[in-house]
Amino acid sequence: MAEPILEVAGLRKRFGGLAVTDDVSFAVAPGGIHAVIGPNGAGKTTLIHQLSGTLRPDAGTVRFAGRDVTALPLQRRARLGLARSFQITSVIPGFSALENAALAVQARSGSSFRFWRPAAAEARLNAAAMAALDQVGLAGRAAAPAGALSHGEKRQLELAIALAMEPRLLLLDEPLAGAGPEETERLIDILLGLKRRYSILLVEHDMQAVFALADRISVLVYGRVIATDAPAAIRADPAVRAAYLGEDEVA
Amino acid sequence: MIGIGRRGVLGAAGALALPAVLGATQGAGRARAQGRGVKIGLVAVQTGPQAALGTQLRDGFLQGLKHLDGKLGGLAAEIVPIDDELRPEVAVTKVRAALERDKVDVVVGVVFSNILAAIMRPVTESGTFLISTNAGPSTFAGRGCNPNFFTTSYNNDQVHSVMGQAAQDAGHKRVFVMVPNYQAGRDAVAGFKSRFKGEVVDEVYVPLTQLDFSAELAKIAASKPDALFTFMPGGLGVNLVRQYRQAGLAGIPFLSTFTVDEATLPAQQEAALGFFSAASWAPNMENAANTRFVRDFEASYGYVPASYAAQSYDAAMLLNSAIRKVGGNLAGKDALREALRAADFQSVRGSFKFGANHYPVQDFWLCQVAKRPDGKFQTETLRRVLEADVDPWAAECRMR
Amino acid sequence: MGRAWLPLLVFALLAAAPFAGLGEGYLLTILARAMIMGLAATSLWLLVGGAGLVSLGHAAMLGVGAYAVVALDDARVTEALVVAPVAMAAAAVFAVATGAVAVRTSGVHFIMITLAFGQMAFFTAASLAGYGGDDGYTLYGRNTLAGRRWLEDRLVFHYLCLGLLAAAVLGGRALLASRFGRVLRAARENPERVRAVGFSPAPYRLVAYAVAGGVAGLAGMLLANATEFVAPSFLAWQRSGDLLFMVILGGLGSLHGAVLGALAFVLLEEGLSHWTQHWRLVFGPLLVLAVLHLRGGLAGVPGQIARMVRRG
Amino acid sequence: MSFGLLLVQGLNGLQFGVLLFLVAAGLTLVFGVMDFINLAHGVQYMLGAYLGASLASLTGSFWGGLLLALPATLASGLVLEWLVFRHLYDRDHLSQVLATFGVILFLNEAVKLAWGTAPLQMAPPELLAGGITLLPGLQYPAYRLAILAAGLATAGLLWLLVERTRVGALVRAGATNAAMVAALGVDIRRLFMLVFGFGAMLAGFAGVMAAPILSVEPGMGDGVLILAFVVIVIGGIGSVRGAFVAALLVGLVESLGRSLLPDLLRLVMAASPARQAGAAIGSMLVYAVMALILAVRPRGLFPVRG
Repeated sequence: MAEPILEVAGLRKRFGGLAVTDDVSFAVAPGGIHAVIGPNGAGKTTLIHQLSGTLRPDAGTVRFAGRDVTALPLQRRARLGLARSFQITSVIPGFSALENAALAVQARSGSSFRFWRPAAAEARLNAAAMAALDQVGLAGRAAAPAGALSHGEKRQLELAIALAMEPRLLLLDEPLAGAGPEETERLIDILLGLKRRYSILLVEHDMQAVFALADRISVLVYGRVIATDAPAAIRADPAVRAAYLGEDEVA
Repeated sequence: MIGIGRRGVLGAAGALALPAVLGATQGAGRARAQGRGVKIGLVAVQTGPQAALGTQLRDGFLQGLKHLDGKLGGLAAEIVPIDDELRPEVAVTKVRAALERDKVDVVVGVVFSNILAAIMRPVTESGTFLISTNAGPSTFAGRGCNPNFFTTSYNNDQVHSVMGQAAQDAGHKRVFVMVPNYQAGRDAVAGFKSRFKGEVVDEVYVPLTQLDFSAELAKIAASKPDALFTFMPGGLGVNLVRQYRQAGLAGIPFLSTFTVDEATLPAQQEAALGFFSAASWAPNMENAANTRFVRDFEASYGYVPASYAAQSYDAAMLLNSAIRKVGGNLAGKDALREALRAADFQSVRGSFKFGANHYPVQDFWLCQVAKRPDGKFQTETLRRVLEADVDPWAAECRMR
Repeated sequence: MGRAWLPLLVFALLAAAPFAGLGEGYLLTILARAMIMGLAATSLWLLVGGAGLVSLGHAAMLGVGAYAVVALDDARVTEALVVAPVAMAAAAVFAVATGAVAVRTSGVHFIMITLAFGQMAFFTAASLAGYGGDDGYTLYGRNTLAGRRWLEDRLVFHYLCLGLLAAAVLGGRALLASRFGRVLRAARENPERVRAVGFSPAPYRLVAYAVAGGVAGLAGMLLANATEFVAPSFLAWQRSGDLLFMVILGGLGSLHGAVLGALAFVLLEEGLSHWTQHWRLVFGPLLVLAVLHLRGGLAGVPGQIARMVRRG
Repeated sequence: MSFGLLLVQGLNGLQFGVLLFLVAAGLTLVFGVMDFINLAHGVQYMLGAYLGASLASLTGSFWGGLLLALPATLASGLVLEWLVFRHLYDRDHLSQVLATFGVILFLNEAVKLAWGTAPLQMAPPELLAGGITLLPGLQYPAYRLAILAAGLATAGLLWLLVERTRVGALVRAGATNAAMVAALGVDIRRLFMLVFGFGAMLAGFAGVMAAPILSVEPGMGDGVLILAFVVIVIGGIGSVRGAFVAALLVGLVESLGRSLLPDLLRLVMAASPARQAGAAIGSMLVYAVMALILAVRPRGLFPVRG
């Protein structure tokens, strides 16, 4: 296995008496989709918060592209190429979809302490932003204010913003949450398209999507990773079955 | 985070008022030009603990106008009242408005020195005469003297030096000094020390708005001085005298300037009985002008006049004499200045004339608080301490 | 901006004022004060409307600028080309010093901490015995401009204030459209998303706070020259309340709203106080009604009228 | 600085602290439960003082003034709440600050119109008029000790009310999560009215007690208001316990700072500038303490907000 893009070792996080992340360790290989699945309340979002820097772990380390980022806040990890989306969509409502993406491009194109030239007129930023929107099929809605987009479109914009950062690793927190059948279909196509060019850590609840997309799967139950393996092995693993797949018969 | 929406409901109250307001402000200026009268900007504090002093000043001037049946040197007098609220920035704004919008011819009044300092330049530099009826700081008596400035009261230092002389005469060796922390307060200490050669046990400066003296009274009790010298005008004096008596310190002679006078005695009552003060005027002075002034003032305003009222009454008489001398021609500044310098009027203090720096040259008396037969309280002259005294700063004034 | 004609109309009116028979001296004094307050309100708009930082201590920036003029005047330095930059720098330094702590907080704590620093500046000014303390300080005269006493001339001072106000509005607009402004505006709406793409909002807010401080310092310098008298009350928290009211009265939707709000505030205050001594009795409720009902502010009014006309 | 003087200033500090607590208590509850910044709370304190003073002179007795002023300030609080404040609960803090700032302008001027600009006098009750000798040669006014006692008693009563009663539980719950309390079927409107009226009365009570020792004049509420805000931010917004501790702290810092500092500076400077600088730094001390606490513990000493 090539040098992992992300290594998590001995990660622990407690809220009061509850161990939400209990000694979690796993590695994500570059390229392809590594999915993290688990029942509701397994601590998926808390885990992704600790990987992205939104939350500080109590113990353990997070190494990204060979560098220990455990102590770095969200914005520093983002600058290193670790982009994340949010379970509850988080966009800039007053900005157009294009300007949302352009902000992400701006973050990686030199200093933003420039006070005179209008940013909206910088062709290079707009072109890269439009490319990101195009990748998620949102080019047509570029001028619309983000606040006026539909729920599905906002999920696509979240993805576009992450892509606009030209990340080395994408942390996607339930991108399909709340999406209708044909929106889910479209998002899965997009993710399949992205699989070749980006390493993706996908936290998802929708089983069909996970097994259609994932190259490797880690199963998180009550804050502990009980198995990390190829999809076929995970489907056959009795412990996973009992803890998680037991009640949800997989087609 | 700022959830202010863009949709409005009401029309624009603000925008519509714009034209109406522009019209109102510049209409007023034109009215005065036709009438043959003299407009007086009367600056008197009407807000806060010192409001009583402003009221005295205003009533004194109005009493003067009553005796001149509303005319100054033949011109109908119109008063523009200005409440400085004992805040220099308020005084500057309102005086500027009176000068530029209401076009007042003379500015009269000002109880406190810090207010006078704030409005000195705006008034005198606009070519308008400023006649202070009370504040007389040393800053404008010496090098800073000004041809457009007169005062009918005194130089602050003088009155305090009289009390310094009285303390020296009475043989006090150790005196505790306590004054408010502003220009006139610092002048008081300088004036007192200029003639008192004994030891100043302690020098305490309290904020102008102080009302509770418990900490300072404890210090006085602890240091056991031969006498206290203090200068606490208006509300400050009311609280100090009452708390001084309450704290059982009345045994220590209370030498004061502008602390126990007719403006504060109604509130101090018995607490001030026997306390000393120094002044150039007292209600019981025997001369025709004063007897008539005190009698008519108490008749029209129902309280005993203090120096603040007497000095603004004199200012009205001064203006009347000067305007009559120039035959009502307010435009001729130099002629009017000479007429004012002549001070050709009968002062309630008996003798009154101006020194080279336009500060008065007058006698000073040691006074004591006494209870009148009718139960009211007033200060009464004990003995003359200085005769035709010129203030120490006059020599430095080279008025062009 | 669909409604560009409104700011142009306001500036045209101000430019024409001295000639349209309104040359009466006193009115130019009011307009000068209105434009100076407009400059301070514009700088506050950058914070409230641009960065979403509600400061209840902005009058302290004005005061620091004014006291810079006093300090230089006391040291016999009265050349405006020196005094103005020093006043702006002094206010900007004060802004950075206090902003470094303030921008780490948000919401009501930011309001409270700016109020606290404003009060500290107010009491410091009151303690400067050398500059008159509570009694305030009378300037020897207005600053000279390039050695000449131009500022004494009402017309020159009127157009100087107008020019600086226009520059501040245009500069503010350009600042908000720049790369820096984009990050600032984004952080106002969604700080978490701005961090997720790689920006930490604090430095941008601090720079905005310093720029707003500097411009308010310039307004302080002009105010000191207009009134030729500076007192600690320039920094009182009630004055910061007035500035916030001007921004809201003008309308948060547009930068030029702050100018409109300031003009309406000063002219209303002057008109009412000329009509009655108890003008605050009317002014207070007007402020309450403006906050409750005038959601879009004065700048939003043409839009409202246009919508009513279309609907009617 | 003799021990006697230190004791006097210490007591002055505690007594001012207690007054501050009575104003801050209402402010922190209204703020905590309704997330509503009410700059006009200082005006309730002023109204209490004015009503107390004029009713006392009307009825000829301090106690008459006090007993009549309390319901009057409660009524004025509810009227203001009905007229202006209830429209502001769902608005953002900027609108609340400005609207209540308008109310201050109005009421400060209205008081000037109704009672005139000169300060009112209010005599303390006769039985508390004299001084009590704490130490040989050191007298301390009995009335100030009475204020301290009354304030502590009210604080105790309030603590019992908030910590031990059903209504208190509702108020505390409201302070942490008002939406949840509403969801549980509690008529949140009535709770707000209750908290608001009670807060106004507490501030009015502080005003009546302060009237005899401080000057009753227009605008007297503004200074106390700022200090009350400092208190609730230091104590933790919504926490009555925090407000109590912080109020005593601010009271002590304010009075000891003002009296000790000038004497300390006297060692370095001349009398007059020392006094001025000392007083200014003394009054700045409180804000420095607040800025420090906000920087270190942004949620205050006893954070309540969920």
